[in-house]
Amino acid sequence: MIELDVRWKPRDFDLAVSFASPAKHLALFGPSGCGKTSLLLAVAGLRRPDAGRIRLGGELLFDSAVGLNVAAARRGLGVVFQDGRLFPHLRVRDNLLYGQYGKAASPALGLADVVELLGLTDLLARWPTTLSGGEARRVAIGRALLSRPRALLLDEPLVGLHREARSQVLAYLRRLRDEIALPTLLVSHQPDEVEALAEEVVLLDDGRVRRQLGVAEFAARRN
Amino acid sequence: MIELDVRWKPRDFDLAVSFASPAKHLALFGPSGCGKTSLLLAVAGLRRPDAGRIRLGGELLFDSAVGLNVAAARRGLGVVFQDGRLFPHLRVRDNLLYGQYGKAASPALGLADVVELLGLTDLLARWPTTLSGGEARRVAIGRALLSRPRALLLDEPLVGLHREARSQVLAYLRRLRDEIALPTLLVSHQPDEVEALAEEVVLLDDGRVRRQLGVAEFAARRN
Amino acid sequence: AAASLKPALDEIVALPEAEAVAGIKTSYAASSALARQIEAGAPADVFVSADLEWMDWLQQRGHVAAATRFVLARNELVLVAPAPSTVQLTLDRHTDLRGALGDAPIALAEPGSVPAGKYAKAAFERLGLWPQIQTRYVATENVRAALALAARGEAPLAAVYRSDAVSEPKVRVVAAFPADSHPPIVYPAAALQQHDGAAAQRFLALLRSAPARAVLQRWGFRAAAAD
Amino acid sequence: MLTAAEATALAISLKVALLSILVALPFALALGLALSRLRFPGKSVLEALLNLPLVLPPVVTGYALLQLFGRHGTIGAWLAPLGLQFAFHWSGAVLAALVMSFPLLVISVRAGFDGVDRRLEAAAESLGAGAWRRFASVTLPLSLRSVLAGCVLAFARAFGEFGATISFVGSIPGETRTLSIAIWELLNQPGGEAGLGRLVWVALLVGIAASLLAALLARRSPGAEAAHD
Amino acid sequence: MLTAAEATALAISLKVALLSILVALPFALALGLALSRLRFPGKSVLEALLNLPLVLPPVVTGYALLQLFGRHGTIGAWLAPLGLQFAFHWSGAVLAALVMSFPLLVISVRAGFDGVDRRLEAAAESLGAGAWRRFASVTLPLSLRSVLAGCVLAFARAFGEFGATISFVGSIPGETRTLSIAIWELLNQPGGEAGLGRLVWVALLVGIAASLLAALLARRSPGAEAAHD
Ligand SMILES: Nc1ncnc2c1ncn2[C@@H]1O[C@H](COP(=O)(O)OP(=O)(O)OP(=O)(O)O)[C@@H](O)[C@H]1O
Ligand SMILES: Nc1ncnc2c1ncn2[C@@H]1O[C@H](COP(=O)(O)OP(=O)(O)OP(=O)(O)O)[C@@H](O)[C@H]1O
Ligand SMILES: [Mg+2]
Ligand SMILES: [Mg+2]
Repeated sequence: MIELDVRWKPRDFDLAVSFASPAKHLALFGPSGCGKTSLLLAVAGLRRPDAGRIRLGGELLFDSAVGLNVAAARRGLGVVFQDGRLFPHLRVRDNLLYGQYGKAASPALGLADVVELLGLTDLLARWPTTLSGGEARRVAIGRALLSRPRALLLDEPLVGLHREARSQVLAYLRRLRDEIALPTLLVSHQPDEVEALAEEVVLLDDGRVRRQLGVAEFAARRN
Repeated sequence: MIELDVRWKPRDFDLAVSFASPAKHLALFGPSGCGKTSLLLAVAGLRRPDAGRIRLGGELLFDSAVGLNVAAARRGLGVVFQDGRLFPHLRVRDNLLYGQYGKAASPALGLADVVELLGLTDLLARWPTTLSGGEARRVAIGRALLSRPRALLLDEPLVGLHREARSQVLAYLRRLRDEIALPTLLVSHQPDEVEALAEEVVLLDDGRVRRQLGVAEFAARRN
Repeated sequence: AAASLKPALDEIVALPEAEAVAGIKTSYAASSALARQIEAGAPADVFVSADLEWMDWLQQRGHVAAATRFVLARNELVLVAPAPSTVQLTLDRHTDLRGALGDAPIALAEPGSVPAGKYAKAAFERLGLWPQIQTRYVATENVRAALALAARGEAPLAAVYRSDAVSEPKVRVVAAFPADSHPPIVYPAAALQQHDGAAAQRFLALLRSAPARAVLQRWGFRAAAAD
Repeated sequence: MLTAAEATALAISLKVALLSILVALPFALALGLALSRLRFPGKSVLEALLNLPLVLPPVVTGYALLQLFGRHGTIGAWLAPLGLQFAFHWSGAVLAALVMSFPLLVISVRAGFDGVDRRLEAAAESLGAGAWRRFASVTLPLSLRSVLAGCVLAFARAFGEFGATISFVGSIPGETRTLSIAIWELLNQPGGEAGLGRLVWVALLVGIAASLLAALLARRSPGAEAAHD
Repeated sequence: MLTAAEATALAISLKVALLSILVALPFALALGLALSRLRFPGKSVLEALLNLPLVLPPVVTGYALLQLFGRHGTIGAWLAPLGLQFAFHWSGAVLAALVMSFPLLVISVRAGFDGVDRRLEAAAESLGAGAWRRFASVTLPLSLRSVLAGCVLAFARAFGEFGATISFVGSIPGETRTLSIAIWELLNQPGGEAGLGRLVWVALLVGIAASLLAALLARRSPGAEAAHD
């Protein structure tokens, strides 16, 4: 499903990651600063690697050897950013609908459903700056889902959510995974999230792949 | 230690919280959007309640009845904000030292110690925009600690930290709590953090106090 | 036309006689600006300049219908002082300008480029007075601005046209420059090449008419259409 | 009240200033974006060239326009056969006002674009927005205040333009005689100061109207204000 | 090369433009901050008054300055006994340049302050920074680009000022005869355009230097640039 070979070397850091996985649902797991977000942004087309290849679901998105770099806007990936990034000048409703512009309707992911499941009903007319941390997070998830993506890139999506909200959103994402088989690349520090959403886990450390393992093995090692 | 009676009523929300606690280490716990951050900002002097009183460690900080409102700059509180707020135009080192300006030296919290314990040694010359999520979080904690506060206000301080870093920082905060007895107001969604750092917990829901209980009882109810 | 002619020309254009010359459009600016506009192909039919230089400049470049050129008006150069001032001066080579000025400067239109200033400088040089004020003058954008400085009492003396001086009650004419101390102050008018000759002729005729001359006179110019 | 001639001059000034902004804005936005986002050789020279109408006395700009856009001018000679003529025409006043106010617009717009959080543009991109939509729906709204500030400055400058206008297209009543020129003529006329006060009031009112309009437009998107607690 | 008179005129222009910015900047910062952060009655009127020198032909501003600061002016009459005199003095040229460029400075600065994330100011406050330090260490650096843009605009405008200057203090060689006035004089003379090119080059170079300096200063704090991935 994903095939990735990425080099990125800013000052003070050296990312050199290469792996391939047939899994539709993959997680990146590793300590702070190991390169998870950089990798996710590279897949999204928002951080250009110095060199490498990225293939997702059979489509070649980036290949420095042939100078190929599909524009982020045409990759069709729904990204939940670690740092939120709601549009401050748009109300919650317009943030949610931003990614639907010019796209065909998707019955699986309608505004009403998403809004209800994420508990955003009362917030639709609000400005993002007035949202609490957890509320903003849920809007960011909703925005990514509603953009009718071909795959989801989730960078610590459930951070800042309280118990019930967290398990509810987790259950929802799991249902999406099972029902409409939306491929997922997940970054998370919470093993339970990884176990709930991923089939395979890539362990990263300091810009390198440490191990690649099935989620069962990941769970087993944890206990 | 803390005595609080706050009313704040923007559109769509109604915060009316009143409690007092002798505990030096208090946690606010409750679902997303229940008013934790608002309360913490009110204590910090950064969100002015419509009415009420706030007393911390014997000092009256806010009293709408007599028109008292101690400026945030003079409250001497170290805040870790839920949304980070590193100064983008200052390098990590200058972010860390920002709060020390014009204050007497504190032997308990020196730059070298804090930097080492938070694992920031290699990051001192970096600009905040180049930090990973977890790195930025640790800088924010360090900045608050190094401002020589009379108390700490922590809004989900350990979000985005990976296992080891998280337990390390948690241990450090716990040590500070025990050694220099720095009073703490903690907001967290993670029960283990609450249990490790607080003596007493105030459960909030939808802008109201639901319960106030000792940390032992909190832990007992959880299991 | 030159901006200094505006009040008079506006009145002439409003005369009943002007109805015969339908659709007159006037444009006032510094003569230099107008001359350059004409040179650049501005669709004007008649040019009235505040001095000879710019008219000559245009003529050399072949823009002027030389046969139609005539002197529309003449003017005089005078020295004015603020109305309350009590200075007494006659202008000859013994005049003590410095004494009259005190520590303030004399106001002139810019003597290098603005017509009134050029005349004033020539006159002071001819009278041998220029060394006295060479470092003591303030140059203005046009003659009206020099007049204004005197009117407001900022400058104890200013060299301006009589046509300007008579219209400003806040100044007093102290002395007139001898007519031979500077080149004659004339306002030449002419039709321009390649434009509506008939209309230009009608307009020039209007400028020459007796009522027009009366207007010019009333505004302090010496009409010179007879030349 | 205004005399008919003054009302005409006011109308011309308003027409000239509004048109010059309308025409200049797309170019200023494009150029501002290029200056903010691209690095290219000669960029500082381009910026300085932009500022040239500010650094030079307006007469020079008027003269340069005459050389370029006069009937026999470098560009004017090409336009004349097409029936396009600026000399002595109100469109020439628009051109002069545009050139004089353009730097104010570009520099403000550019500072606005500089301040936009690029991560939000990246988020828009990830949501499928192409360059155009990103600009129209994120970059522009988020720099609205700077753009409006630039428009107010440029409008005021265009409305008040005098030196370049009179040098380029002269003062033809009903055509190129703007309020500024009318005021200048008053000031150069015996006893003209009397009528001055009234026209200055008019200009002040126009300035107030422009500021108010900009403030109103800025307020339409409260979310775009700087975040606060 | 420049003639001695031209070099003097250039030196005066530079002195006048630099001094006018130096004097104006503190006021512009204070006023920009007030306009950005405070709501008070008559705010739009104040903004419009600020823009007045833009909306009016420069001569009018020059005359108004003469009325106020001339020897017998409303304020000038008070200052004269103190030995302070603007009329016919180069400091009057500074005053004229200042008044003409002030709106550009204030409006740019204000747009910059508008854009600063107030939550960062709150963070600074929580770290013990009082109003002054907050302004100097957070607000100002974060709006540096807009402030510099305003400085470039204002400097260019002050350097190129002509109409108000010549109306207020006239042209006194060695004292108030700026480069702009020298250029204007050239253009007023038949055949003067020959010497024009050289002086325009000088102005262009000054413009380039100002743009470069601003770009350099802006680059000193790369962190203050808009965040990006
Ligand atoms: N522009 C940059 N210049 C230099 N170093 C950078 C830059 N951006 C990121 N880094 C460094 O690259 C490393 C990887 O960053 P990244 O954001 O990918 O980490 P991460 O795995 O997502 O960590 P976290 O879990 O803390 O978010 C970090 O050490 C970070 O400091
Ligand atoms: N300026 C505002 N205007 C209107 N409502 C607001 C404003 N600021 C916050 N709120 C609302 O007040 C409520 C409390 O917000 P607060 O940030 O205190 O929540 P919280 O308990 O910290 O939640 P979280 O755990 O999600 O961060 C939320 O419902 C939020 O939407
Ligand atoms: Mg990350
Ligand atoms: Mg919160």
